Amino acid sequence: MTDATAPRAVAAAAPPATRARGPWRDVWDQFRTHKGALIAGLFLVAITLFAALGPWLWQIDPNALNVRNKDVRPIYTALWDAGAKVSWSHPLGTDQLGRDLLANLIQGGRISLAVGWAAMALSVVLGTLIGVLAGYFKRLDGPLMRFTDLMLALPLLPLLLVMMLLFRDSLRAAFGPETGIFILIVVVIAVTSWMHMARIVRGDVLALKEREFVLAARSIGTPPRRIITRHILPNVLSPIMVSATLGLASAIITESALSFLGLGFPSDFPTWGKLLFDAVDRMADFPERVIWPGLCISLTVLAVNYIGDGLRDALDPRIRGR
Amino acid sequence: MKLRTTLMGAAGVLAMATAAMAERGSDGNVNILYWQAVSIMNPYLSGGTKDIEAASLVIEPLARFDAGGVLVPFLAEDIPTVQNGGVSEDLTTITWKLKPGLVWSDGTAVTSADVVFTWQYCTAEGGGCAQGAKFTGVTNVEAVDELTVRVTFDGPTPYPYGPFVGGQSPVIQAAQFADCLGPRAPECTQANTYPIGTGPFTVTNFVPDDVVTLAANPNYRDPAKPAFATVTFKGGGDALAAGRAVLETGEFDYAWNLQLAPDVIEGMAAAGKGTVVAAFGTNVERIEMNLTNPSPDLPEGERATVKHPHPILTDARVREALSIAINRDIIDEVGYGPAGQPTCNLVPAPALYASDNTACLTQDLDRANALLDEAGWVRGADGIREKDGMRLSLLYQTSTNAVRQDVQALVKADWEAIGVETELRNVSAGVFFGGDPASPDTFQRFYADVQMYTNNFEGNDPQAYLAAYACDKIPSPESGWQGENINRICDPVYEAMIAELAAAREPEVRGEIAKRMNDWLTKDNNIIVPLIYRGRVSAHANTLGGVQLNSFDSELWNIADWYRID
Amino acid sequence: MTGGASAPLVAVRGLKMHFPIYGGLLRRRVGAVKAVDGIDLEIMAGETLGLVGESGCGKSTVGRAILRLYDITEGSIRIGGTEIGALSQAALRPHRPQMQMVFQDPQASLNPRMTVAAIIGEPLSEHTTLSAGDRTARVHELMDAVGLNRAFAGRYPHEFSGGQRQRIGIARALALNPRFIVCDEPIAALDVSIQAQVVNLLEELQDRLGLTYLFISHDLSMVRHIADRVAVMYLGRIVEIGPRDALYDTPAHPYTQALLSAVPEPDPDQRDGRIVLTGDVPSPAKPPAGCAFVTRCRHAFDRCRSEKPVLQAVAGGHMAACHLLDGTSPTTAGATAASGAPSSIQQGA
Amino acid sequence: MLTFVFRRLLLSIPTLLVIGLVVFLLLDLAPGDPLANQPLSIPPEVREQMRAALGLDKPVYVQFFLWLYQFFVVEPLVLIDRTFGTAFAADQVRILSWQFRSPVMDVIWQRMPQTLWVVGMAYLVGVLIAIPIGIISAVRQYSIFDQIGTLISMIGFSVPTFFTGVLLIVIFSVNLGWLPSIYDTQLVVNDWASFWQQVRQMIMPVAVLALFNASQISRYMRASMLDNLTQDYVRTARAKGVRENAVVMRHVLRNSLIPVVTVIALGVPTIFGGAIITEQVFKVNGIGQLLISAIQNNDIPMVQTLTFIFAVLIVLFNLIADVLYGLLDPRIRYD
Repeated sequence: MTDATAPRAVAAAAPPATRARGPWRDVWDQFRTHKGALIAGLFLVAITLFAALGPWLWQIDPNALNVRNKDVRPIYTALWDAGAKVSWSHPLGTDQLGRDLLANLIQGGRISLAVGWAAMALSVVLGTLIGVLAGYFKRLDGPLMRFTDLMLALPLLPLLLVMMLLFRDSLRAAFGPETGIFILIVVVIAVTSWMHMARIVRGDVLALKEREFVLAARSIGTPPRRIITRHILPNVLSPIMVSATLGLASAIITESALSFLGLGFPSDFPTWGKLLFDAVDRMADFPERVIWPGLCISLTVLAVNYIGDGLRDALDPRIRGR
Repeated sequence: MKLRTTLMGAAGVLAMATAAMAERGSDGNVNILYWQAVSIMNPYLSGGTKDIEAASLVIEPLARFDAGGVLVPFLAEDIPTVQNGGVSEDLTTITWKLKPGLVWSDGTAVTSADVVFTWQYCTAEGGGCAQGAKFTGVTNVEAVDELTVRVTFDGPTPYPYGPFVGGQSPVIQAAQFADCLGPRAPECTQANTYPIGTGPFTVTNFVPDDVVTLAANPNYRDPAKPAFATVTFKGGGDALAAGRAVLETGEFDYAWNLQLAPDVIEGMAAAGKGTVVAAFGTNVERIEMNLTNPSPDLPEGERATVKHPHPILTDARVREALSIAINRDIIDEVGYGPAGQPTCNLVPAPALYASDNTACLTQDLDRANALLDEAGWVRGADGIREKDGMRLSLLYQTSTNAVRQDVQALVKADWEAIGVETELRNVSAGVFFGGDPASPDTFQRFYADVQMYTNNFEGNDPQAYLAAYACDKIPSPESGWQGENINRICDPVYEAMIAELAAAREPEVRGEIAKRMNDWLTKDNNIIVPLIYRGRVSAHANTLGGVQLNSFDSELWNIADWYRID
Repeated sequence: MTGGASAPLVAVRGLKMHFPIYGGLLRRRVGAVKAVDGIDLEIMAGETLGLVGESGCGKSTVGRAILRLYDITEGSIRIGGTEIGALSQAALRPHRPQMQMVFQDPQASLNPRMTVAAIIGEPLSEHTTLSAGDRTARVHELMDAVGLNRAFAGRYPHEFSGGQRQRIGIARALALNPRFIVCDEPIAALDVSIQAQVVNLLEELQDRLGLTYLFISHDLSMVRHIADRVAVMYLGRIVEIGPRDALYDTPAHPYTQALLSAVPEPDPDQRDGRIVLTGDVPSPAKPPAGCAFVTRCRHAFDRCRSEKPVLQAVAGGHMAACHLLDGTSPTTAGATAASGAPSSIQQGA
Repeated sequence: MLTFVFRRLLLSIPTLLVIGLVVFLLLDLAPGDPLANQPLSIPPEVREQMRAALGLDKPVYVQFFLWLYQFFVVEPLVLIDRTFGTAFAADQVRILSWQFRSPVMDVIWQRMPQTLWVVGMAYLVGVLIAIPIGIISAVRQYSIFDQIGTLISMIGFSVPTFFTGVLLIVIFSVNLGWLPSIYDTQLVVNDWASFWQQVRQMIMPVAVLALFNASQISRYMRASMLDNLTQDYVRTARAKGVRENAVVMRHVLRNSLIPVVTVIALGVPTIFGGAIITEQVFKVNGIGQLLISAIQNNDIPMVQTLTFIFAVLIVLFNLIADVLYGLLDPRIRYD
């Protein structure tokens, strides 16, 4: 009972024992072969540790002002400009109020990464949920898609203002000023950024649910919720990954735009986006103040993108086999 | 008279300088950049500075303030005073005489009827005139003859130079606006955007919120002016970009209101293409103390009302400590530079009204600490002071603006040095100054312990400004949170001074009372904590001559005298 | 759960599956695609019923409707004595294990992101409480049963050939020890050489496990090979049903005759008897008023245009729906038809 | 398909009305005030009169119905009057902006050209760059080209336009002096010189926006291509001996375009929404700048009208995306 046309993979007659491992091990094996993803993963761990543990290693208060010590240049400026105002106590320099840039980058990283991840995760969950529901359940399609249209059409700024108005004080009372505003910002970014993802996911689900393996699952008696989680979701992973990667970047950027509009974190709360925004005015004279936060954002996004790429490859058995 | 002649002299010198080298329209085009774009050319429908200043190129008042805050006649022959008989002895009327031979840009004559019409236009029911305050107390405006107009007030008015004075209150043409009274005012789009005026320029193309192009008025009263044939009045962007376009790239000739940190302006000016100019009016950046309790634990409707005095800030010693703990020099250096100077006064100018109060200028942390100790606030384990289980913690709000956020950080550091915990908040300017009764974030609601912003008074008389701190002007739920007494001051001593100022006639006496009021609010009680006396900063290209920055009136008040330096 | 030859395992009565058509701006229901328009079927335990017909005649829909993959429009479906025609999808769940399906396209019916073990194990995890170890053991057992190497349990569908994939599909269908399996064109997508292997596997499994098949196919020779009885569908209805040999040897309905005549014959001499159907298959949304086959039937007469024929016995267990079989048919037409029928039987034989 | 389109259009009417109402309520609820930009020296009584003159003292539903009437009756009449020289709307009050006191539609009309030029061109350029980049990146996955493309598009996406815009100005306007930093909206293109000037002033804003758009779309394109390249039909096509170019261009591209076309079509309304930050940085003063200034000034008639037009475009382009979907993938039926 062997097939005459067995493809090479099977014809090679893999030794039986090698396949007795969990699928996650396979995923990891494939992921490891993706150099970019591996480096990106290491970078992401490093920058997360940098933000998480930084305050213990670099014990300058990011908000400590020292106007007499303002506008210190980064230490490496001394290499080409002997007259530059540099100091080892501020290796990346200070800003116009004498706040240490390194300490601010660390503190900003904590907030930006937390906001970025949380908002991205929430928006991915929202977008996927709504996209899948609309795509899978015909009855929900119309209402949910019209709701998506509505959200797309709503002017963002008044929406933000209204949300701030309605929830800021209660959240501040419940979680304190910092956590309260964090939750609010994360929610605000998420609820205003899931729509494109929902549309894309819905389109894919519409096509997917007509595939025979979904019908097969129904014939087995798999209930819709497990059909979705087992058969639909894994197959829409790729567009979700792309949206998620882009979502992380836009969450970090949106947060800085919110600060710019006076809707974000209080001004004594540095974030990468805000450091970048504040430094644009003095870009020509103090390029380090835009370069460092800009690099942090770009590299983080780039890393997440590579990890997304690697994960997508690793999670797709068709690629994994290659 | 004395004032007038000196000014005439100054104008004469300028006129000679320009007249010698130029005739009307010989200097081509001048590019002006306002980072807030012009939305309308009628100051009676918008009080926005950008709109008033754009309109000042076209329509003119009877008299303007010059750069020193002194009145200069424009359409009027001279400034009426009690001495020259223009103002009646009982101070209830003022009689203006128009310059003879004035014509509108369409060639028709300017008459006293136009002045009377202007009053009717602004006071018509349902028109929503933005300059209504200019005409408060005016009971009648009548044309005595073709060129004479008399304004009657409802009582003795020691300062009668409200109506038809300054950029906010120009004279409009009766013929053009005749059908635009009351509710129809906003519908007259043509008149509101292409007004017929007496000024040096007329509008040739108006694109709302973007660009206005103007051409020299062929019927302008001085045949040699203006030197420029056309003006391009572009709007939009931000202060940084505006400064850059004049100072660094040289694309524009004039950039308005560069609200930027001094080091940023300095960096741009280093390019050498333009000049930064500053002028001081009456703007004061201040911190205001809330005398009522804004705690969110109070029921809505009682929060920040006189029912609940502030648990911390009602103690004058705490307020004083907060004031003298601030290092105003550093704030000035970091945030304002040449555009500001540290001040302790609410009324910084004119000299007649400016107090010599300088008590707060030197930071005194020892005294601040001593005051707080004395008030019973003791430092806790984390360095923050406490009293009866309450932490000395303040919520400090202001509008969103890079310089203000820097100042917030500086003040927070100063206050932390004396054991005061500070939570910062910034609110988008549109909301903060918006006055929406439904919003909790307006400066009138004052749902914070202290807040910071700039205010000023128009013209050169602070009476209305100082009278704002009266009991009946406290914003409250009943008044829909409208009212100018933001700090919720209600003190009989101050009420008495308000009445005293309103009755005083002699300038010296008025100055003395105003100084006392200023000191009461600042030095004696520290309810208002002035930080910086702010000037206006603008920039003009090095090739643009004749700019005299004016902080009492439109910045472009003398554009007829501008010329090109080759 | 009586079983045995006396009581059918599957009994379908008056099954209708209409897909509504909405039209116009207001999306009112303007009609229905009558994919299945009232069929009756019985399948005995251990038997294979072949269901044949042209593409689009509704035979796949019948298979899916019987397994209640659709919410049927009308009719009764009894499987093992339980009426499942009107049950909700949730209430159906406990009945799912006894009825399973093998799909046409083995590529499309396997989730590309699941391993073979996960695919075969899915029914087990849905319907049993086996431990992970027991489940693996059962999966291996099933793989053995369908002739797949156990070592490939961790592989993904794309690593297999078409025939092997179909074996995976069969193993999945077998996982819960079903009594009844709908084989929906299980070999249509396979190479000819592999078709036989799969059919043999199905037969072998039937013998070993006592399965009951509804074998849907357009391949008449394959059906002849595997089926005990055969039903012929045309435009949503069964036009003829009967024991395999009777039906193949003496087709009673003109449509069956035409179909059978089109089967490639090993003997080229017989080819001249081929009946070529002309005309189009009518739309299932607008079937003809009388006999559905009337538009293409060369024996059609007036009554066929106005009255729907019902199934009537031709011989023991052999039934057909054609007016020609009626005694009341017009004499002349009836005579030619009656004479025509045997002649075609001759041709088909 | 025609009935499908008609039906969707008909269905979109209630949707749009609901959107209109929700936006109106949102704007009403949002804090802020049309008088926020008026100086503090204007006393409260005068402010109150100004509010009344704007109609703010009327109940919300009156304001909403007035707007509905003006938008659906008066404005179309004005359009007819303009086209045919009639005078149906002669004594009707049009939707007037609270900021400008002039008809909202006229202002929007004035803003259209620069927005379409700059933002539309940027979108076009972005798409034209993104599709080939996405294709090549996917076909040569993990090649140098792919790595560089990924790097650039990630930077393009993660660096905000307020930064890239100013950076370009500092380099090309301030330091090199090649390009103008301020966009002249009144420039009339009537000869080569003015055309060249138009090109020069468009280069920077278009570059900034196109980079951002291209980054996004090329990512989707690449992902979609990669998904399709591993499908069986590609293997089959290759096995049949179809040349690699033809496989990619004819088989994979067509299928990969389906999700990308959706992304592109759904992005088109954002062209009309303008680019708020870029317009501000380069002083383009298009629709984006108009919207943001209207929002900041709580100019409800303006925001409402712009948002509504925007909603119409979104609904319309959703429909277009769905139709395109069907054209590219015949399996999808309209029902």
